[in-house]
Amino acid sequence: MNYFIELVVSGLAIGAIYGLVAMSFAVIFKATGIVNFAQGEMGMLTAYTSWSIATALGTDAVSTIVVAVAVGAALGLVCERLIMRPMLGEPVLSVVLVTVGLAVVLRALVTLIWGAAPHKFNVEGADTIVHLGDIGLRASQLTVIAALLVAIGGFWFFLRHSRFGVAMRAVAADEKTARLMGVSTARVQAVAWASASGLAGLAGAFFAVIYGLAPTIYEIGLKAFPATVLGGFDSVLGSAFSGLFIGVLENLVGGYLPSTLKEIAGFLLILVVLMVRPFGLFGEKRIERV
Amino acid sequence: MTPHTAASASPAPALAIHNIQVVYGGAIEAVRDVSLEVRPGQIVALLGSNGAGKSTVLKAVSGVLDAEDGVIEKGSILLGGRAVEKDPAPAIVRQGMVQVPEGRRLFQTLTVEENLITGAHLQSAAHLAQTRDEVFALFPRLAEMRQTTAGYLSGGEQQMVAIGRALMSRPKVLALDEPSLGLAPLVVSEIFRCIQTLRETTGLTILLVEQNASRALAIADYAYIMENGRVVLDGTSEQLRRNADVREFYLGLSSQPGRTSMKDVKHYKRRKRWLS
Amino acid sequence: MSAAQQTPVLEATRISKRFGGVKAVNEVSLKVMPGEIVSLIGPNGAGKTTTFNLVSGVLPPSEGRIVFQGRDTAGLKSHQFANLGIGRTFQNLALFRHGTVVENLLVGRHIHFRYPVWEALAFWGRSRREEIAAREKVERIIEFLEIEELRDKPVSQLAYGQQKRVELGRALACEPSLLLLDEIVAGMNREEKEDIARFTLDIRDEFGIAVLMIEHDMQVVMDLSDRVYVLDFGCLIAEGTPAEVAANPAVLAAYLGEEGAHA
Amino acid sequence: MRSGFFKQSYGELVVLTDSPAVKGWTVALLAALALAPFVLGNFMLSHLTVILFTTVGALGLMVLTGFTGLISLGHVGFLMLGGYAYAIAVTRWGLPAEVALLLSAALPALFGLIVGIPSLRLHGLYLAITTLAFAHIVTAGILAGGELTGGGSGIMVDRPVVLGMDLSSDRAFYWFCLGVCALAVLAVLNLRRSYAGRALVAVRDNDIAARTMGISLVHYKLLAFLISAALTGLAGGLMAIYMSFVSVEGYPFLLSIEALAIVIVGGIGSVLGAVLGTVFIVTLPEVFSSLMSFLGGRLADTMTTSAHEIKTVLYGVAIIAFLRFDPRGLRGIWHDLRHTWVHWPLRY
Amino acid sequence: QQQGVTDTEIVLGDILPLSGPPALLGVAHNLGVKVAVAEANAAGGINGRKLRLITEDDGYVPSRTIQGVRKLVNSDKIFAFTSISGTAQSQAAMSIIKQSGLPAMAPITTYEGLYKPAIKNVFAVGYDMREAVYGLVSMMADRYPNKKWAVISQDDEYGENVRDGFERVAKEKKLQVVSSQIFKKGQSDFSSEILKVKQSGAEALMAGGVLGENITMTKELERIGHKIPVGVTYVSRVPASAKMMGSAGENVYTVDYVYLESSPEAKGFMDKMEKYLTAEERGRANRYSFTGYAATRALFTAMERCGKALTADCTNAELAKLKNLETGAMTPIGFTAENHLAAPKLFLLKADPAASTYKLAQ
Ligand SMILES: Nc1ncnc2c1ncn2[C@@H]1O[C@H](COP(=O)(O)OP(=O)(O)OP(=O)(O)O)[C@@H](O)[C@H]1O
Ligand SMILES: Nc1ncnc2c1ncn2[C@@H]1O[C@H](COP(=O)(O)OP(=O)(O)OP(=O)(O)O)[C@@H](O)[C@H]1O
Ligand SMILES: CC(C)C[C@H](N)C(=O)O
Ligand SMILES: [Mg+2]
Ligand SMILES: [Mg+2]
Repeated sequence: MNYFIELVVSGLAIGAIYGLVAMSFAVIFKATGIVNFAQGEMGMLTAYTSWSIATALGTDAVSTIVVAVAVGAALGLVCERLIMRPMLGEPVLSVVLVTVGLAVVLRALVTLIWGAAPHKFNVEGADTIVHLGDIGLRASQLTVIAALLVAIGGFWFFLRHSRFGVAMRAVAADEKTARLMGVSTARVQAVAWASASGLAGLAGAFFAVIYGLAPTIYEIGLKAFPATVLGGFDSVLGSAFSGLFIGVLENLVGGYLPSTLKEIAGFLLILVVLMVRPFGLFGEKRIERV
Repeated sequence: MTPHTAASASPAPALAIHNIQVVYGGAIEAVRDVSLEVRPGQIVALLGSNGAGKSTVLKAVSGVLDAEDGVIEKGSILLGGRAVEKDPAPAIVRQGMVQVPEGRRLFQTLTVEENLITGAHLQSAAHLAQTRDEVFALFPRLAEMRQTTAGYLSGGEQQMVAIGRALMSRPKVLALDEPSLGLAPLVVSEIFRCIQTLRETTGLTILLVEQNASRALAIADYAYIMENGRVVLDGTSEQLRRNADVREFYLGLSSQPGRTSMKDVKHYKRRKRWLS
Repeated sequence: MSAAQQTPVLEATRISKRFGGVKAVNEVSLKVMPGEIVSLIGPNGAGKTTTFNLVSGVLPPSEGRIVFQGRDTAGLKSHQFANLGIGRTFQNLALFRHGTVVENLLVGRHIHFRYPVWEALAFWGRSRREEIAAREKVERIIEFLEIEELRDKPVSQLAYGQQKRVELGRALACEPSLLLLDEIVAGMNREEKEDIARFTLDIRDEFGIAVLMIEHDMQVVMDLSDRVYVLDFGCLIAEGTPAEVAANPAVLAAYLGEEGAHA
Repeated sequence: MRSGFFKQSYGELVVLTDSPAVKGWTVALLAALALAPFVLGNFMLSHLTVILFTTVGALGLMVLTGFTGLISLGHVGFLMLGGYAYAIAVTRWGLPAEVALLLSAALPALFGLIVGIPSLRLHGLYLAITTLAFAHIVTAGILAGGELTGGGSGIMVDRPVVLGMDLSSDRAFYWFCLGVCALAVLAVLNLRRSYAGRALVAVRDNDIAARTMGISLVHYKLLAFLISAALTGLAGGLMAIYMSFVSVEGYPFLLSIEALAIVIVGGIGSVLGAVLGTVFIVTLPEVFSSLMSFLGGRLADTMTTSAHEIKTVLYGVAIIAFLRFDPRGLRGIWHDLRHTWVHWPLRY
Repeated sequence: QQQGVTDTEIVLGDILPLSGPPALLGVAHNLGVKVAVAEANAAGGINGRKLRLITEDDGYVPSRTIQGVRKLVNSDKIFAFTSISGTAQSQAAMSIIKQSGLPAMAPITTYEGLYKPAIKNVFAVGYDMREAVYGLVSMMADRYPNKKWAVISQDDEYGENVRDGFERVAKEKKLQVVSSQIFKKGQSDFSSEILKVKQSGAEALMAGGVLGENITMTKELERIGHKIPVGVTYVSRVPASAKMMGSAGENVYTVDYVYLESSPEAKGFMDKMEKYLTAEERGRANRYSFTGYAATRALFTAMERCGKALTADCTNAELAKLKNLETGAMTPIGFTAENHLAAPKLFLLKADPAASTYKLAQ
C-alpha cells in the first residue's frame, strides 16, 4: 500500500510539470488554433535564463519563481511580436511549422550560450526533503504541485469570468470575424503567448531545479503534448489534470508492469480514450452542419 | 469618373468612399473606381449581381481585405471625415463602424451570449450589460437562447445574433452584407423591420448590401448599383425604382402590368444599357 | 404514362431525426414523382435541410423509411446514396475550396469512373480514356451553366453566387435522377434567379431529372413547383399545389406572413 | 497554324503539361540528372542521392498530409518499417533485393492501413498524436524484436545487386534512385489527376460534400495511408541501402518533423512542392556548412564548437524567414517567378 | 600519391556528436584532438608537414554520420580519422571507413564489432562498455560482498552493453539480482524505477544511464532514504556530474582508465591544455579530452614512424605495432596485429560530493 502511495505521489510531482506545459499548449491553441511546437524550448530557455539571473542575484526561492514566470512571459511576448505576429492569418500548417523553426533556433541558442554541459540549479531549500508521513518529497516537488493548483485556479477564473477569455475563444473559432468585431487578434495572441510561456517557463525552471539544467529540458514539451491531447486541445484545465494523470499513470505502470511499458503507457491510454472521445476528455466537439 | 454624390448637400457624410480600387492576389481587380457616400442617419443600399464586388467594398471599408490577400491600391475611405483606408479592423470598429458579414459567420462554438460579448470587446463592462439588454429588447428571442451554442441556431436566429453582435459595439455606422440571405419570408420582413426600427430609434447610419432589391429600395434613402466592379448607376430609391433596367433586372417588373412568371422568362439575354 | 414512371423517384415514409432531445424532423412523409419539381418550404429551423440530409444519406434517420426508385435505403452507407442517383447542393456552400471549378465538377463525376485505382498511377489506356470522357461531360455542363470564364479559377476566389452555380454544376455532374437543391437562389438578384429558374426547368425538361428544392423565395417556389410541402417545427403542416399552399392559413401564419405571399 | 492555348480535343485537357517549354525543360533536367555522375564529385553525388530518395518519402507524406489533409507526426515510423523490412528480408531471410524492396513498401503499407483506422474518427492534431504514438510503438517493437531485428544494435546490410545492377558503386545506386524517384513522381502526378487523387483532395476540403459525391471516406482515407506508407517505406528501403545500416537511432522524431517541413515549405498539396521542398530542406544545412568553411577555417576554429550551433540557428531562422516571406511555400514562389517571366515586362 | 598528404600538409578528419544529447562528450573529445594537433604543429609538424583538422558534426544521428564520413573521405580527402563517433554512428559508417582504408581511431566508443575481428585500418582505444561495466561491478561486488543487486539500463546498444557486462559478473560471482529494468532513452523521471528497486529489496544498484539519468537516480535514492552503493559508467565521470549529485553522490562508484585530472600522472597533459586551449575551451574539457588526445597521439606516433613517405597502409601497419605508448593521459597503450583494442588499466573511483569530483577508491 505504501509502495502504491509513494508511486502516486512521485507521479504527481512529475505530472505537475507535464500539467503546466500541457496547459501552455492548450492556452495557445485555444486562443489561436495553433500548436506551438517550441513550448518545451521556451521552458528550457526560461530555465537557463532564470538560472543565470538567480546565480547572479542570489537564490531566494520565491524570487526565483517570480523571475521564472516573468522571464517566460517576456520571452513569449518577444517571440510573439517578432515571429508569430507577421504570420497572423496565414495557413495553420505554415504557422505551426514556424514554431518548429523557432524550436530549432531556441534549442541551438541554449547550447550556444550556455554550452552542453549540465548544471545544477541551486535554489535555497529546494532539495530539502519534506516528510509527509513515511513519504519523502523534495520541497521543490511539493511547490510545483502547488504551483499547478494555483495555475488551474487562475485560469479557471480567467476563462470563466473575463471577457478576454471569450475573445480568445472567438479568435480561435474565426479569426477574421473576430477582427471584424474589433477584437485585436494580435493582442489576444500576445496575451496567449505571454501566459503560455509564463506557464512553460515555470515548468522549465522547476524541472531544472529538480532534475538539473541540461539542453534536453525541451523534451518536457514532447512529454506534455500527449497530456494536452488527452485533455482536449482546447481545454486548458483538462490538459492540466491530464498532465497529472499521465504522470501518475506512468509511475504506476513503471511500478507494477515491465519497465519498458512505462513510456508507451501514456500513448496507449490516449489511443483508447480518443477512440471513445475523439476530442479528448474535455475537448469541444466540432460542429458539423451542412 | 466623377464621384457620385447624394443629391442633398446637407451634413458631412458619415462614410465616404472615393475612387477605390481593390486588387486580390496582386492580379484580380475586383473593384475599380468606386465612390459612394452615406450621410448620417441614412440607409444606403448597394445592389448588384453576383461577383459585382459589393462584399469587397464592405471588406475594404472594414479593413479585413488583407486576410484574403487583397489590397486597396488606390483611393480613400473617410469615416466621419477621417481617412481609414490603412487602419486595421479593430481601429475601424473603435471609430464607430461595424459590419455584419455575409453568411453571418457566428462563432459557432460559443454561446449566443458569448457571441454578443465578443461584439462588445471594445466596450466597458458597464456599457456591456446595458447594450446587451438593448439588444435583447430588440430581439427578445435571443434572450431566451442566451446559453445556446450558436452553431445550432436556425438561420433567422443566427442573423439576429449577427446583427445583435454588431450592435454590441455601439456603432455609428452599420454595414450589413445580405442580411436576408436564406431567411424565410416572415423573418425577412422582421429583419427589415428591425433595420428600420434601428434607424428610427437610434439614428444609426446604415450601408446595406442586398439582393432583395425591392425590399432594400423600400427602406433605403439612396442606392448604388454595381456591376463588374464598378458603380454603374446611383440615385434615390425613388429614381431607381423608376429606372427601366432596374425594374426588369432587379425588381422583375416588365412593362406589362403584373409581374412575369419565372417560367416565362425568355431564353435570351437583353443587353444591359449601362454596360455599353 | 408508362409503368416505370408510376414508381416515385423518392418516397420517404414517416421519417424522423432527433438531435439530443429535439426532434428536428418529425414523421415527415414525402414523395417525388419522375419529372416533377417539388418544393419544400418552411420557417428557418423547421428541419428542411435536415430532411435533405436524411434523404441524401448525410445523416441516418432515427425512424422511418426512405425508398429511392423502389429501393429501400436502409443500411446503406452515406456515400452509396450517390450511386442511387441522388445529387445535391448545400445551403452553406460545400465546395472543395482548393480545387478549380473544373476539378470540383470532376469530383462530381466520381461515381462514374470504372477503372481501378492502381491504373491511375499509369494514366494510360482505360484510365486515360475515362478521364477524357469525364472531361467532355464536365465541359458540357460548364457550357450549359454558362460559367466558361470561371472554368480554371479556384472556387475560393469566386463570389458567393458564382459558387452556388458551381455547386449546381457539381451536382449535375453526378448525372442524378433526383436533384436536391438547398436554397440555391439565396443571395442572387432577380436576373440571376431567372437564370437559375431557367436552368432548373431545363434540367427537368431536357435531362429528365426530378427536382426537390428548398427555397425561401416565394416567386421561384410558386412559379416552378408542381407541388409544395410545408414544414414547421419538424412536422409537415401542408402539402399541395403552390396555389393551395399559398392559400392555407396555417402556412400563412407560420411562414409567409400577410405580405410574404406576394413579395 | 496553332497558337496560344487553343485546345482541339478533350484529350489535350488532361495532359500533365501543354507547354512545349515545360516539356523541353523536363527532358533537359532528366538528361542532366542522368549525366550528373560523370560530372559531379563523390560528395555531391551522394548528396543528390539523398535528395532523390528523400523525395520519394516526401511524396508519400504529400499524399497523406498534402492531398488528404491528414497530419502525420509519425512518418518516421513508416520509414523505419521500410528500412527494417528491407534489412530483415535480405539478411535474415536471404530474399533477393528486388523482393526485399517490394517488401519495404508492402509492409509499411499494411501498417498504414492499421494506423489509418483511427483517422476515420479523429481529426487534425488528434490524429497526429496517434501517428506519433505509432512511431513510438514501432521503435519499441523493434527494440524488443530480439534476433530478428537485432534490438538496439541494428542490422548491417550490404549494397545489393538489383535487376542486374550492382549498387555497390555510388553511381549505380544514384541511377537506381533516380529511376525510382522519377517513377514515383510520375505516379503521384498521375494519381493526382485521376479520380482517386481528386477524391483525396475532396476529403480534405469537405468530407461531408465528398460523401454525397459518392466518395467513401473509409476507402480513401485508408488509400491515402496505404499509398503514403508504401512510398515512405520504399524511401526507407533505399535509405537502408544507402546507409548500409539500420538502427532505431537512425530514425529520430526529428525526421518526422523534417518531413513535414519539406511538405509545408514546398507547398501543401503539390507534387512540385514535394520536390522543391526536399531540395531546400536537404540542401540548406550543407549550404550553411560550406558557407562556414568558406568564411575560412580560422573563423570556424575560433568558434570551435559553436560553429554547429550557429549553423543550426541559421537553419531555423531560414525556415522561419522563408515561411514569413511566402507562406504558400516554394511552389508559390516558383509560380510567381514563372508568372513574372511570362508576363515580363508587362504585368496585369 | 596518398590522399590527404601534400608536401607541406596533412589533412585529418574528426567526426563527432558536437550537438545532440552527447554533445558534451564530442566537444571535449575534439578539444583533446586539438591539443594533440597544436602540440604537433608547434613542434614543426609530422616529418615537416603541418597538420590540419576538419571537424564534422553528426549530431549523434547515424545517417548524418554517413554523410559526414563521405564528405571527409571523398570531398575533403582526409588522410586519417581521429574519431569515428558513437556506437550506432560508427557502425553505420563502418563499411565506408573499411572501404577507404584510411587509418581510423575509435576512442569515443568501443564495442565488440569494432575490433573483433580486427579491421585493418580501425583502432579502438579504451574500454568496451561491456568490459568497463564488468570491471566496475566485479570490483564493487568485492567491496560489498553478498548484496542483492539491481540494474537499470537504457533501451539501446549502450544499455545492452551495460546489461551484458553486468550479467557476466552476476553469473561468475553468483550475485543475487532482484530487479532488472530498462528505460527509454531520454526519460527524465526515475521515481518508479527507484521505488521498484527499493521494493525489490536491492542493496546495490548498477545505474546504466548516461549522465543526467544517473544523477536523477541517485537523487531519488536519497529522497526515498534508500542508501545503497551505486555504480555508474565512466561516461558519467565529468565534473558536472559529481557536483549535481551533491550529497546524493556519497555512495557512487565508477571505473575509468583515464587519469584523474588531479592525479600527478595527468600533470603533463593538463599543462598542455593550459597552453593550447583558451580558458573557455578548458571549461568544456573533461575525460573525453584525455581519450581524444591519447588516441591522436597514437596515430601521430605511427605517422611519424612512417617517415617522409607517409601512406595509409604504412600508418595502419605501424599502429598495429605500437607497444606501451606513453601518452600522459592514461596508462600506456598498444596494439598488436590481431588485437586492435588498446585497453589501458581500469581504476575504481568513488564520488567525492564535498569536492564535487571523483577520487580513487583505495
Ligand atoms: N479572396 C479573393 N481572391 C480573389 N478574387 C476574389 C476574392 N474574393 C472575391 N474575389 C473576386 O472578386 C469579385 C467580387 O467579389 P465579391 O465577393 O465582392 O462579390 P459580391 O458582389 O459580394 O457578390 P455576391 O453577391 O455573390 O456576394 C468576384 O469576381 C470574385 O471572383
Ligand atoms: N448537426 C446538428 N446537431 C444538432 N442540431 C441540429 C443539427 N443540424 C440541425 N440541427 C437543428 O435542427 C433544427 C432544424 O435545422 P435545419 O437546418 O434542418 O433547418 P432548416 O429548415 O434548413 O432552416 P433554414 O431555413 O434556416 O436553413 C434546428 O433547430 C437545428 O438547430
Ligand atoms: C554517449 C554515450 C552513450 C556514448 C556511447 N558509448 C555510444 O554508444 O555512443
Ligand atoms: Mg457578397
Ligand atoms: Mg436549411
